[in-house]
Amino acid sequence: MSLLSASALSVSRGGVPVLDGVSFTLGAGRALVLRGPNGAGKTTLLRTVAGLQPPTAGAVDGTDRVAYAGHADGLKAMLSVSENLTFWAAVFATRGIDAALDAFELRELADRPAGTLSAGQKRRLGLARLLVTGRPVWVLDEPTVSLDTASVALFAEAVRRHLGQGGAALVATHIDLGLPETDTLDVTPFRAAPRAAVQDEAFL
Amino acid sequence: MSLLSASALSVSRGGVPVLDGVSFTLGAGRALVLRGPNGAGKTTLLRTVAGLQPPTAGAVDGTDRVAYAGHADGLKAMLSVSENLTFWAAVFATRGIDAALDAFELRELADRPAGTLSAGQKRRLGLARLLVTGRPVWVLDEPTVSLDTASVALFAEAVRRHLGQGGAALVATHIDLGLPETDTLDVTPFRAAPRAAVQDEAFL
Amino acid sequence: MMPDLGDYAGAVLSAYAVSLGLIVGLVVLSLWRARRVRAALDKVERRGRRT
Amino acid sequence: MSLWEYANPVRFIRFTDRVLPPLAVLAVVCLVVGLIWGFFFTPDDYRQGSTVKIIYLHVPATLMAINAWLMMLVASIIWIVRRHHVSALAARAAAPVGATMTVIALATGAIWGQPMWGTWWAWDPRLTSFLILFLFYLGYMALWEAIENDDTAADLTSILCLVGSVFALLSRYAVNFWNQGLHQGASLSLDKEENVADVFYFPLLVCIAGFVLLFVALVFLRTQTEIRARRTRALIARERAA
Amino acid sequence: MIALLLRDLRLAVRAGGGFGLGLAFFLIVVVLVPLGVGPETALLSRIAPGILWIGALLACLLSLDRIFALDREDGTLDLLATAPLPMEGIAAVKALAHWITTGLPLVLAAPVLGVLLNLPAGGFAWLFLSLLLGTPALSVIGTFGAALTVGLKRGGLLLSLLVLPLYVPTLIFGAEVARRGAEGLAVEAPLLLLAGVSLGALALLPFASAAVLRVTLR
Amino acid sequence: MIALLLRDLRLAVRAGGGFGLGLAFFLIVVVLVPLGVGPETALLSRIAPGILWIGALLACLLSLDRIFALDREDGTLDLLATAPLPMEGIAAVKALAHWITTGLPLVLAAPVLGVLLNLPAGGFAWLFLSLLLGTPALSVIGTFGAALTVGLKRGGLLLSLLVLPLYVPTLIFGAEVARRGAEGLAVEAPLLLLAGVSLGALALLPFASAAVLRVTLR
Ligand code: HEM
Ligand SMILES: Nc1ncnc2c1ncn2[C@@H]1O[C@H](COP(=O)(O)OP(=O)(O)OP(=O)(O)O)[C@@H](O)[C@H]1O
Ligand SMILES: Nc1ncnc2c1ncn2[C@@H]1O[C@H](COP(=O)(O)OP(=O)(O)OP(=O)(O)O)[C@@H](O)[C@H]1O
Ligand SMILES: [Mg+2]
Ligand SMILES: [Mg+2]
Repeated sequence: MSLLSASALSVSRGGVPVLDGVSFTLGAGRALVLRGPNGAGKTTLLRTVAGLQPPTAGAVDGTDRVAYAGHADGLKAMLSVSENLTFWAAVFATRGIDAALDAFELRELADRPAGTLSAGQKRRLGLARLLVTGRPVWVLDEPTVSLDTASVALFAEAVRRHLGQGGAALVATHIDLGLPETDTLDVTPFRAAPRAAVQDEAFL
Repeated sequence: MSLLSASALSVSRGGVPVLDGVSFTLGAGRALVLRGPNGAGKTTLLRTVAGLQPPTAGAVDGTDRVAYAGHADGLKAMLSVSENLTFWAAVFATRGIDAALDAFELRELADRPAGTLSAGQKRRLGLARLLVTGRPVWVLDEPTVSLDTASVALFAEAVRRHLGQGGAALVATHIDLGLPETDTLDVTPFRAAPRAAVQDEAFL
Repeated sequence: MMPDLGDYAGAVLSAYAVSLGLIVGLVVLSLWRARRVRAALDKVERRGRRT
Repeated sequence: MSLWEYANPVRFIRFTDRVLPPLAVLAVVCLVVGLIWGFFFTPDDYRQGSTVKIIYLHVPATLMAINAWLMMLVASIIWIVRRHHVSALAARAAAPVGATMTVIALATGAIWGQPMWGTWWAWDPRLTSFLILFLFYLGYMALWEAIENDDTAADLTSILCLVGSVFALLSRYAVNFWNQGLHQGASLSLDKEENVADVFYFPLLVCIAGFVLLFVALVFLRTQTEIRARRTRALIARERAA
Repeated sequence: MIALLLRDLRLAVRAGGGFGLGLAFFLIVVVLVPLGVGPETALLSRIAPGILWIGALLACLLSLDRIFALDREDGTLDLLATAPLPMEGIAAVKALAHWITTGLPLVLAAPVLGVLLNLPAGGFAWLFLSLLLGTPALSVIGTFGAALTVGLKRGGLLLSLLVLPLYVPTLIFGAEVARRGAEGLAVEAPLLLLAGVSLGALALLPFASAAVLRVTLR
Repeated sequence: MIALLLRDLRLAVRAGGGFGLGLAFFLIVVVLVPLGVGPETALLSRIAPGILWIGALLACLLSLDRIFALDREDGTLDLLATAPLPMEGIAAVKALAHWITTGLPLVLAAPVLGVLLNLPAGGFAWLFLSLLLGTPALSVIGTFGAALTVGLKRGGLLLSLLVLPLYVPTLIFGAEVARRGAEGLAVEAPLLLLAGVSLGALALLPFASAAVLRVTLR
């Protein structure tokens, strides 16, 4: 069964077509790593998959199963670590933030305002949010930025457990995550031919 | 001759002591890589060295030779790439942004507003700023975040050239930069003994 | 006992009531916060001494 | 022993712990005596009737409202020059007291104004400058609350206090100038030499003493509280670090 | 949804007294007016209802830009958009939180500030009532404006520019109620119109805000 | 330093008309007042000088929070602090840029808007002059306030609260000049005082702002 699939997807950013004809299917227990040089269009693709922007062509199936984590973590500096997580748990109507706190070793920091965390600690909190969404498909944009090797291992472990429970993950990254059984999709071949934006086509 | 030196430096963040007794000397042509797990205090140390916050003990020599690049790039989304660089060149009273544009392959992007760049392209621009400061000591906080392997190589090349011209670099990073002849300083052993903030000592 | 305040009884009495109310409020608030902070400090200090 | 010794928090707490009880008793005695004397045992004024009795609250409150700001100014300067934590915290502790005094002055004045001038409020220079003073208090307290780091907050609020004092003074002159000739303060001020007879004068003095003592006691108490709160935070931070 | 409301209120309290500051601005506007136009009581009491309404409106306006801006900057809005909450609900909750932190205190404080401007005695009740009816409309309309400008740098002033014309009907009817009330005239007509505007805005604008948010986020 | 000024001006132009928006807000306040207080010409022309000054002040105030906020958020302020520029210079340039983008347009527009409020014919020149003298003070004082609140979330309203009491002397003298001018009275005294306040603020406050910035940045 496929949790997330894209068929002949074209995406554009700021009106400029970026990628054309991207297709993939992600089944339960699978992880797909997106690769490509800077500016290739990974972020744009992930935002489209998460339903934050509409594709210019093609279709995504499974947007409502997606938990998205982008460059920004969506943390409130004035709320404590556990308050931040509890809020997201309430929004996604799940309960229990304990598993998330444990998975990313945030117990000690639980009462600290998120604004006082270091860059890597913030990122860990941002990733812990994924666990409280209860969504099966994780869509992650450079999740390991700022993480040290120990934290990267924690992250890999969390992903592995998520896959083991029938989840799936779509990850854009420049570095090696040490995940087993992942497929890799290089987006470079899908680079869109230089042309005007779709919305401008009527004027040509 | 030493370009930058710290002697018995103690730094704190948000009032909490983070590192104690850090000393190092950085001569011309040398690079020093700071290592340590998330939350160890690398960012705090670098900000102190750059003169953005006062040390709680010890002294830094050479703050006014420092060009600092932190987590935020200080780019104006509405200005183009070359306008951003020209501004910083004017502030530091240097001229010519061509070398910087070339070193980070930003020529093609020169007229694009910085706000429309991808994460990695922004970072390249942020690093290019270092070249127009004309300062001999680069103090960099996780400079390769979001960069793909080709860009990391560009960066390493830029650092190597800078060192070759008698510059120096102090870099905090979690990954391997592929720089030759660097010293490494692990900040973990300098972790401050748990105690209250200096400013609060009067209250204990 | 009560002095004759004439036409202005309402004004004088309300002035006294408002002022004394504000003063008492401030004092009570200060004392209440003082007690709470003192209790919190005691708790922390005792914890510190035990360990 | 130099006065600066009391800038040490521990010594300050020890000292104030000793003087607070007698100070508080004295303040209460003065207030009770002065107010009862004024309220029950002074005659009505021939022109203002029984409303003169408001003077025992109004005048001390106005005095303390101004003097509290002056004390904060001095404490701020001490913090800037000598960086004694106690003085910064004392300034912080005094602000709500001063603000309350300003409110009392405004409220009693307004209540007094209703029978005397036929209006709760008039844009008389004195009244206006008090309202502006209240705004300064509000801003000062809001700034303290808004900043997390204690030393940063102390630095910024003390600079604000300095700059604010200059502008408060300027406002006072500006307001005087603005309402010049339009609204005479004729009925506002009983000239002390002429109108305030000794019958009113002595209980008023006792009340003023009471307000001063109350102010000092409250500032001591609140400064103690601030010191303890700060100490608690420091201890918790130390524990957490351990 | 309730979690979102509670979080917004909690953030308003934590971030240095979200409740008090709108109020303080209102107070300050009311103080500035006599300083500007002069201290004459008769003059002031004539313009009092209008000035109080304008002051409340401006205090409301100043706090609008933060309804979505902070959530946008730190990425929360993106995450909320992918969460299982209807966008209409998010817009409505945001407007409600804004009203509770800003509108409600203004309503409660207005009569007190009326004293400063020598508002005639008969006007207090009508001023209070008109603000109570009108400020919810100000919050929903403002939320719509905030949704339009979310993500624009320097959106603050643009936001004012967009929202103020939308505030005009509410202001006219509200100030008219307060002014007629102060002068002892009949207030039924403007009061009904004000209530109508308010209810209409409350019923329809959250949908418009949601539509706008969907566009600005993509 | 000049580069910083030019960059700020350029950003103001690019970011959706920094010049136009302060102005637009001023216009809108002036339009709201007749809607709020009623359309009587005699009444309006009496309150016109004061309202125009208050409108200009509020338009100024609304744009203050962005003086440092944007530069702080994207890290530029940190980088500027490590650059070879004196902090006093940065504060002064920021205030100057704010005046050019906000104060100056207000000064130029005020006479035009005076027509809308039936400002008496004699008052135009004095209104213009008083704003020309007063708005630079508003910008420097505002920069001081912006420096105090830089880095605080929701600093906007706190900023207003801190700055408005500081604006009182400028407002009083400025509005007094405009009012007396409109009524044909002598204006020398308030004019001199206004100039004095303005010069004093210009000479001293950049140093205070720099001191504050050094504290907030650390
Ligand atoms: C909200 C309104 C008012 C405020 C803010 C206010 C403020 C002040 C201030 C600042 C003083 C100066 C104290 C001094 O110079 O020693 C004062 C004194 C005084 N006020 Fe008021 N006032 C108000 C209303 C009134 C009213 C309505 C009356 C009575 C008609 C009044 C009667 C007095 C008297 C008798 C003094 C003492 C004057 C003296 O000691 O020479 N005040 N008030
Ligand atoms: N408004 C715009 N106009 C033109 N091109 C744009 C605009 N916005 C973005 N782009 C370009 O779209 C491309 C895709 O950007 P995207 O952020 O998706 O890349 P990415 O693969 O995530 O890169 P990175 O690895 O650096 O994060 C980039 O080349 C970028 O420069
Ligand atoms: N206000 C505060 N109160 C208490 N602790 C704080 C505060 N602010 C920061 N810290 C702590 O100070 C430590 C140092 O943080 P710093 O950002 O310097 O770490 P870092 O080495 O740069 O980490 P990273 O690799 O994650 O960027 C962290 O453990 C952080 O949690
Ligand atoms: Mg990207
Ligand atoms: Mg760091």
